Amino acid sequence: MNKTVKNASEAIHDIKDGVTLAAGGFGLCGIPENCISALVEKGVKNLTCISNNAGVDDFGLGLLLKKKQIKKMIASYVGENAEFERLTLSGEMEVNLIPQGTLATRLMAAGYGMPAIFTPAGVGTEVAQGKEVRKFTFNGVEKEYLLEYALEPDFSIVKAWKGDSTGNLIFRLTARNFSPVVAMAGKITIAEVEYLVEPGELNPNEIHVPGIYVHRIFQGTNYEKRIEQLTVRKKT
Amino acid sequence: MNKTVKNASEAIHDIKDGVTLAAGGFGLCGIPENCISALVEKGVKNLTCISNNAGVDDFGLGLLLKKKQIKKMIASYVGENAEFERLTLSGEMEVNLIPQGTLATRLMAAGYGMPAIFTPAGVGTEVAQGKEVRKFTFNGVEKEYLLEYALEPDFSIVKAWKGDSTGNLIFRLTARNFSPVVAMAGKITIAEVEYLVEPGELNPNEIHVPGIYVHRIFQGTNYEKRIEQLTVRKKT
Amino acid sequence: MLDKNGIAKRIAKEVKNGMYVNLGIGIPTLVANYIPKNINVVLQSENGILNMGPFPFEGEEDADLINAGKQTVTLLPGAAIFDSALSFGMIRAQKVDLTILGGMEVSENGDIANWKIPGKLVKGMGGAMDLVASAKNIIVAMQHVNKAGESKLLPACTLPLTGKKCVKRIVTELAVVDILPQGGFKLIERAPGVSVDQIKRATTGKLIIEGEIPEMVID
Amino acid sequence: MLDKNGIAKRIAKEVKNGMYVNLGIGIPTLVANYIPKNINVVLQSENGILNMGPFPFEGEEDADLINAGKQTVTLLPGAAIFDSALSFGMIRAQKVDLTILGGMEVSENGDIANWKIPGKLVKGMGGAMDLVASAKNIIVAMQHVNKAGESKLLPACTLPLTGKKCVKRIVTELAVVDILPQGGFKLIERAPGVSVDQIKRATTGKLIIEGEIPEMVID
Repeated sequence: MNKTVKNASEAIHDIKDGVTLAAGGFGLCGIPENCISALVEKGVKNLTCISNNAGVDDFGLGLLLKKKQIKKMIASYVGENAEFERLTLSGEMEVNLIPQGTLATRLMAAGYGMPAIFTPAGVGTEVAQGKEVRKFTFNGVEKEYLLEYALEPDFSIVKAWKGDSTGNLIFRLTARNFSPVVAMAGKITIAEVEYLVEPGELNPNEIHVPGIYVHRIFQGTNYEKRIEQLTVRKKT
Repeated sequence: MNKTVKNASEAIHDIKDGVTLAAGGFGLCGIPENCISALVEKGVKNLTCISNNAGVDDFGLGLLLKKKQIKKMIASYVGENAEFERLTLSGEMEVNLIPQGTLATRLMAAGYGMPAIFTPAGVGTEVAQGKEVRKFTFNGVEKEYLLEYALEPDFSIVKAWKGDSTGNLIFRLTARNFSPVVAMAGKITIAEVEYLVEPGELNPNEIHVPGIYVHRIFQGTNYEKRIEQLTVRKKT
Repeated sequence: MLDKNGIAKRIAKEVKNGMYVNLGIGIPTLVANYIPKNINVVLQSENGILNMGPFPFEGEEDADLINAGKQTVTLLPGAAIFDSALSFGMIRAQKVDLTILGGMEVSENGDIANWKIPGKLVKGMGGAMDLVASAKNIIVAMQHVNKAGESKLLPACTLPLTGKKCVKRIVTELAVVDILPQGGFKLIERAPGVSVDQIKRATTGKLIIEGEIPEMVID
Repeated sequence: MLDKNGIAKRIAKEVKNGMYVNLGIGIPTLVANYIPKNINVVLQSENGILNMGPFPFEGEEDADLINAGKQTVTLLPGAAIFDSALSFGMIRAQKVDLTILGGMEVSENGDIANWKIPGKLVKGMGGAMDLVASAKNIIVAMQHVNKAGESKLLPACTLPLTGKKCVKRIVTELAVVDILPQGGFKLIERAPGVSVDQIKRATTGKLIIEGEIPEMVID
């Protein structure tokens, strides 16, 4: 089952205007750099993007924002982005902010074939407006939960550390973040990897996303892996 | 955070008559052999056991069945067990059979803090009796789903391949099966391992169950790892 | 008339390049032996394997590596192991393209019963209810009639159901039959040497016969 | 009156041996510096870390290893990495013993507002709503009054809520205050050199003062 494609532009060839696109990554950590660049180059428009964050002005999904390719953003935190601010305030872009755990779990629900989940996040807040509230007893306590629906993106793009041609993926450290659930949620899932290997080279015990969830995979190039907040200690 | 205990009998010391106990394993693969032996020796009674299977007559949970320590069994398939048959037919034991995926997902729900989930398994069958049915559109198709509640065992017992003293667990091959979700579901979770190592010896990327879910861990001994259905090819 | 291996061979022709396939216990397991070598198919085992391989060579069995039937198996290159929750997650999410399983009864609207006979000991449904409720494409491998000579293709199932309106195709020792969306068993192929009349007599449910019914080509 | 580090130091005393703790951005992050060395505490970061360590040494930073504030961090022995879904799973399942986070307003029945100021740009709630809706024990680290001199401990929040009836304790530059189950801010401790009257004046919500209020002991 060889799912290898040549490069990002081949991988995203059928991502058309108006589709819903989920992207892995947390801040700039673990984002699918090659796919994003190819989408900028292709110039697809009116995207609904699902991603925890929206990149920064000149990197990550910020590149798509700058070119006004995103119609609607579904995210949990979009702080680091002046262009984002401008587009939102001017009404050029719609934004749907949802709790981070709700976002992760709604994506997971799609990958696990669960049409909806219950979460306590947002009960009693404006996030709950128009949503079904239901009481459950869990862990010995009765409380209210919101019904939240699975997020089923048309396409998912993720970056993994290693992957094989059958689509099995392994992530490195916190570059894992949302990427496994994004990968599992996509109707079509595209993975770019730092190391593309042959089937049999990855340990079957160590796979984070089984290949059945991945439709295309390619060897990424020129990873910048930008650090958003460099914090260090001095050696003493 | 050292969660190491000396052995199985110390690990299970507070498992009392009448508790709900979930056990990892699929058939005889990956079962917590040491914990089961200690429970037999301790002689706790009236257990409600949650496990995909119920062992065989002389191994696995079958050992608890033989000593009539189980009041109720929640499982998906209990085929390989004559004693089980006798206890069920005589009314000495109650049995609740549920679909395998429902069982796995209800345990997962507990570990993921989800009080209930929706599954299509069992819709229109006797499994659906008395349960809430709800329509959702998922993957482009509207169909009916059952509302199923999280399973929250008082204690969970699992066997892992490797574990460290902080409770991080790694499983080997299909001995993984239900064990991660069983481990994550327990109010108190006890893990026995083939190899108990120091913190730092396991690769953080490769952990199947993070230690936060595990309350006690010990180095298991004398693993029999019995094979239920030996099927082989001849070398040609 | 086909033997078990014949049924498995015929079903193997339903398996196409690029498919992820879950094979149930019994005849479905035999299907793996007849999948053409020139296509790529990945076998899923619901206890947590993708890219499951054949039985191990003698002496190379591993107690930690079994299939959903608890038989010792092997892994192929590209294999992945996962827990039971993710396994049924991918099944419910319809990532598995084809499920092949056995049946005790199938009704003309696609209901299937294969887990429980009232009065006999119930062993449990295992993963069957999850599989039939989720799979996009379900093929049932079974005998056309039971040991008492009664048809297993019925207007309605008499045994407790495993799932409703889910079966797409049935392959028996006599025939290949499709379940039409509006209901009814549509005869697609006859087994070698089997007449349409034989199939009619063995089918209690509504059998739809249109035009010439070709004989199966297997091998 | 305490500075930010003083608030962090006082909160560090709430952290007990064996706890799993999630620290929010800002003052809560500073708490890690003051956890006694003789107790074992595991820090959880909601982007997917258990046993998170301090910032890396210069030149040893790794773009693939950040905390929920997107800062480069390190791992301690026994660390585990997991995806965002499992991370919030363990939070919702109440496996995290203590959550410490910042606040804009807290009401006397334990409501918290800390994510949105109407009219200003909304950056998003991140993981805060999940954390406050799930945690068994929530301590809020914040200033007692805002820059305009108005109390942040109110009868009811005026800003959009992050969560309802969830805060158990507040530590400010002036005081330690508990939220009573029946409502009300119960004064527990005064900051060094701060009088009960000062705290009264800075608290708009119902302040409950019973008996002598001890001065905090920090260090």
